[in-house]
Amino acid sequence: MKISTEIGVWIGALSAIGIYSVLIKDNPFYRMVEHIFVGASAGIAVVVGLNTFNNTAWSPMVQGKYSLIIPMLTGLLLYTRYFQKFSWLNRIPLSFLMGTGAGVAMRGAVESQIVGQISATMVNLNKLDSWIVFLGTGFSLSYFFLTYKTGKVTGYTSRIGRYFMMAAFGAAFGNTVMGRVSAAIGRFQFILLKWLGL
Amino acid sequence: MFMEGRIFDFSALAVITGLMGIFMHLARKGMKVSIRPIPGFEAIDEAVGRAAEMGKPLHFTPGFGGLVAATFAGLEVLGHVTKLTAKYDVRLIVTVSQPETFAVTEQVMRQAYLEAGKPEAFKPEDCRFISTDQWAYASGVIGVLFREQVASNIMIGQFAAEALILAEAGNTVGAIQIAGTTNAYQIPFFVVACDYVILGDEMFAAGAHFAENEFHLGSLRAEDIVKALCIGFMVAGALLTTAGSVALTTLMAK
Amino acid sequence: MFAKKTLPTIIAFVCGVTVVIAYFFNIPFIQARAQDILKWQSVIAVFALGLGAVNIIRIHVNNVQRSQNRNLYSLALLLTFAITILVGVFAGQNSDAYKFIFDYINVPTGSAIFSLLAFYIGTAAYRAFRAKNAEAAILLLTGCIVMLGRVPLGAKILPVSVPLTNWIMSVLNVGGQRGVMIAGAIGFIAVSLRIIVGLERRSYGGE
Amino acid sequence: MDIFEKLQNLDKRVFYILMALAIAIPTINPIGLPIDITKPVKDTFDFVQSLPDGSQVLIGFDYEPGDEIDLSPIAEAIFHQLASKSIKIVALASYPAGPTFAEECLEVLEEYGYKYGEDYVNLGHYAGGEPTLAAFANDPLSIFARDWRGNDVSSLAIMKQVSSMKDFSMAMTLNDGPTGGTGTHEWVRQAVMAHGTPLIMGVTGVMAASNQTYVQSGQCKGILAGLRAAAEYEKLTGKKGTGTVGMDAQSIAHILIVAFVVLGNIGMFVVRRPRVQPASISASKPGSNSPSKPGSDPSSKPVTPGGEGK
Repeated sequence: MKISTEIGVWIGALSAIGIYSVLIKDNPFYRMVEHIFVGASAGIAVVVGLNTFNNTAWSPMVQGKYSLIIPMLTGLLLYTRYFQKFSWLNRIPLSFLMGTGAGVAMRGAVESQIVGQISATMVNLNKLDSWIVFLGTGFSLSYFFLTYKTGKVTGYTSRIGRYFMMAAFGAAFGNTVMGRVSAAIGRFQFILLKWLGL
Repeated sequence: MFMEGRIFDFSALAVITGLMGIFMHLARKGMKVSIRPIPGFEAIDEAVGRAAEMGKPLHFTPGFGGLVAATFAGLEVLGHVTKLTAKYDVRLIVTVSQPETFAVTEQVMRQAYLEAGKPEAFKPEDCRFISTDQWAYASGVIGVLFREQVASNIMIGQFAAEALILAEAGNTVGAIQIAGTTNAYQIPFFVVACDYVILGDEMFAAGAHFAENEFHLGSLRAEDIVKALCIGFMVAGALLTTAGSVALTTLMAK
Repeated sequence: MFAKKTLPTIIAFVCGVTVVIAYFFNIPFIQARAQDILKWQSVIAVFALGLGAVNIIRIHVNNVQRSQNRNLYSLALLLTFAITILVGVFAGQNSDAYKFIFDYINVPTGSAIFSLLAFYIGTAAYRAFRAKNAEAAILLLTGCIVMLGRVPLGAKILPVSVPLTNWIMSVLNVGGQRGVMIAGAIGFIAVSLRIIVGLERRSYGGE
Repeated sequence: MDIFEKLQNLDKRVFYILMALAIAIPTINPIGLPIDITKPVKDTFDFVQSLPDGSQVLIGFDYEPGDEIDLSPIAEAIFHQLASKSIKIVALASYPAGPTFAEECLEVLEEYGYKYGEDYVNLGHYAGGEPTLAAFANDPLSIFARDWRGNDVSSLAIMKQVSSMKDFSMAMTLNDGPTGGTGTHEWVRQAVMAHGTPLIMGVTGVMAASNQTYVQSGQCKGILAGLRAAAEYEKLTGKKGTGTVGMDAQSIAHILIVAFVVLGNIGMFVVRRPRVQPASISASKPGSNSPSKPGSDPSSKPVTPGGEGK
């Protein structure tokens, strides 16, 4: 056993232990680690934000793309919310962000999440597996009829749909355990091997 | 003029948005649209009632998302929850992760307290911005759940991997939990850890369910028709493919 | 009135419709404008990042003041926040000091919080995976089979779990996921449409 | 009877301790259980192998701290394979933390004599998610004027060969989900749908299930999920890394959870006690998950998600 002499490793290991301590119960140690972490992560976000601003907005503008001054001024309007009198101005950048975001999401959603998925379901129904995918999609979609009262037939289809969804949820759950355990393995490797040197 | 391979997609989008427009108009004109019960929404009364009985706060979070569709559904529910908690004098604590969302959330709460006739009940310190960082947000929310010993925990909006952390912490303090998200990766965790789950698309019915907003009701009816059309296309396409014809799949690839 | 209500609606509408048209139609003028809009939106989005910082400072300075400097937690938060920014701006992102904060505070703590899931996922499964009814039984079965089929030791204990896992993931799972995905996308389009045409009144913080 | 009731309502902390041991012991004393190669991993490997030597690929580091144990090993394993085919790599990130992970992973290229700016580049972080990626796909230089290391992007040799998404023989996203950064749906839309560039994904375990639909529909050419996929990929490329090390602890932890689920169910079937009213939920005692808690089972009515609709 050779305990690490690096101060950084000590800090990293103690932070991790502080976080794990919340599994037993909330305590001042956890609370302190939580606050330091929120502070550091917010600081990092600011630094990266400044860097991104410089690389993607300021430098190109200085190099000649003067039109970028418009989005920059619009972006600044986001901060008008702190001044009661002008706070309505922040609706301009928000509407820009939302409108663009909605448009981009909408145009792609049709293709990849609706048309693409439906045509992938139009398979040759000569195998049991194809039937399962086909029926599973149809039944689970029928569960999402929201404005029609559940009748006898739709009651059955939406129930079967729920069975299919539960199967999918179970699969996703089981498949995820892996990733979650890997995260813990990563931390334990850090604490046990890097810090304690076991 | 069309981009290659996108004719069908555009037509589909045009039909979908067109139907939505028509039905929003019809609903406005007085067409009756009723929606089926959504248990997760109905359980909200129970959650507020429990908090009132126990004299403990209720926690609500619209999730980790910025101003996206799921967040709006969450805020729609928040408006309703705020009015209820104001009515029963329950303390409501709201945590938010994204700055844009924070601004809107605060406004929604203020407005709801005003509508409930208790504008003075709104305490700015109970609408808390935590952090844009996913895990910092998660640790902050766990802190709130433990320290405030909440009686009920409602989480509706966009959630990522932090979903189960929040839900298990809520379960540990014994809160009754209602959760909803459209993120298919995270629904399983809510299903496993929470008492009531609003599954995916159901949460977009919030505006129609609580506010009976006619635009929402109208577009909800249009959504159902689109879903039926999707099923119709699937059946027709699969039957054609099985019969050896690729007509429909070719059409859809256009 | 125009500037407060109508203008934001027009902006959202123009931006949304332009990017949609540019995607489906081959019209060079519109495509160039859409490209501008996308670029501009990325610049505006950078500005939104700063809002978080402002909010954090407001909340925690307030906490410290109210407690008359006795709120050590908020004080520690503000201190780490300030140090990180100073280091990042003056020493640079490739400096050792900045890497120290990133590698030994941000990554280990974030990863530790994330890895709480390894513990929580187990207790959640233990509590909810009870075969009380058909749906719970299905959830339990697929969940446990996939858990076993994913790891070498599980494959030793229950060899059939490996082919079953592959079948569940590529066949049984697909239908349910696809149903959720398609329905979600339709709801999503409805909300996006309402945003673009200005019916989602809360979107820009409106009344 | 008492013991079965206890089995049903164990204190959560008992499980936490056992779980910690299940991970700690194999980490200190690895057992070395063998790993089999699964089909999705083999398919992905074969697809990457089929790319033209010397072409360019685009890699998105779309993950945050916490997921690096799942995704960084995947990135490194793929880089070994790409380097063996002299393929050039352009990296970019949609999360602020992404570029730092990219730097760490790109280090493996040094042993192949890769030169920065000629054979690989780390463009850094872009804000704004999908719309920005869409703009990048049309014109990469419009988004990045400077790279992560501060170089003028237009002066870099590697960037002279790419003027749109179409110039990449493959795009890959190392992705941990749709919030905050650019998710997999967004990559499918902007790379595959908009430009026809083949896409592969490295995802966290949780995302494998729902992204399988893209593989099935052919919109995604390959999917690598989590540490396990990294371990298999390392076996295929012959370069052992972090993926291989964690698999033992992984095995034991999974078995432990399944064992707990089984015990809980045995307890339930033996006891079969009548349900208590929901009001009996004890409010603060951790681990007091009485089976009576409303809806702790996923559902019981046809239209009642997650609860009993009480």
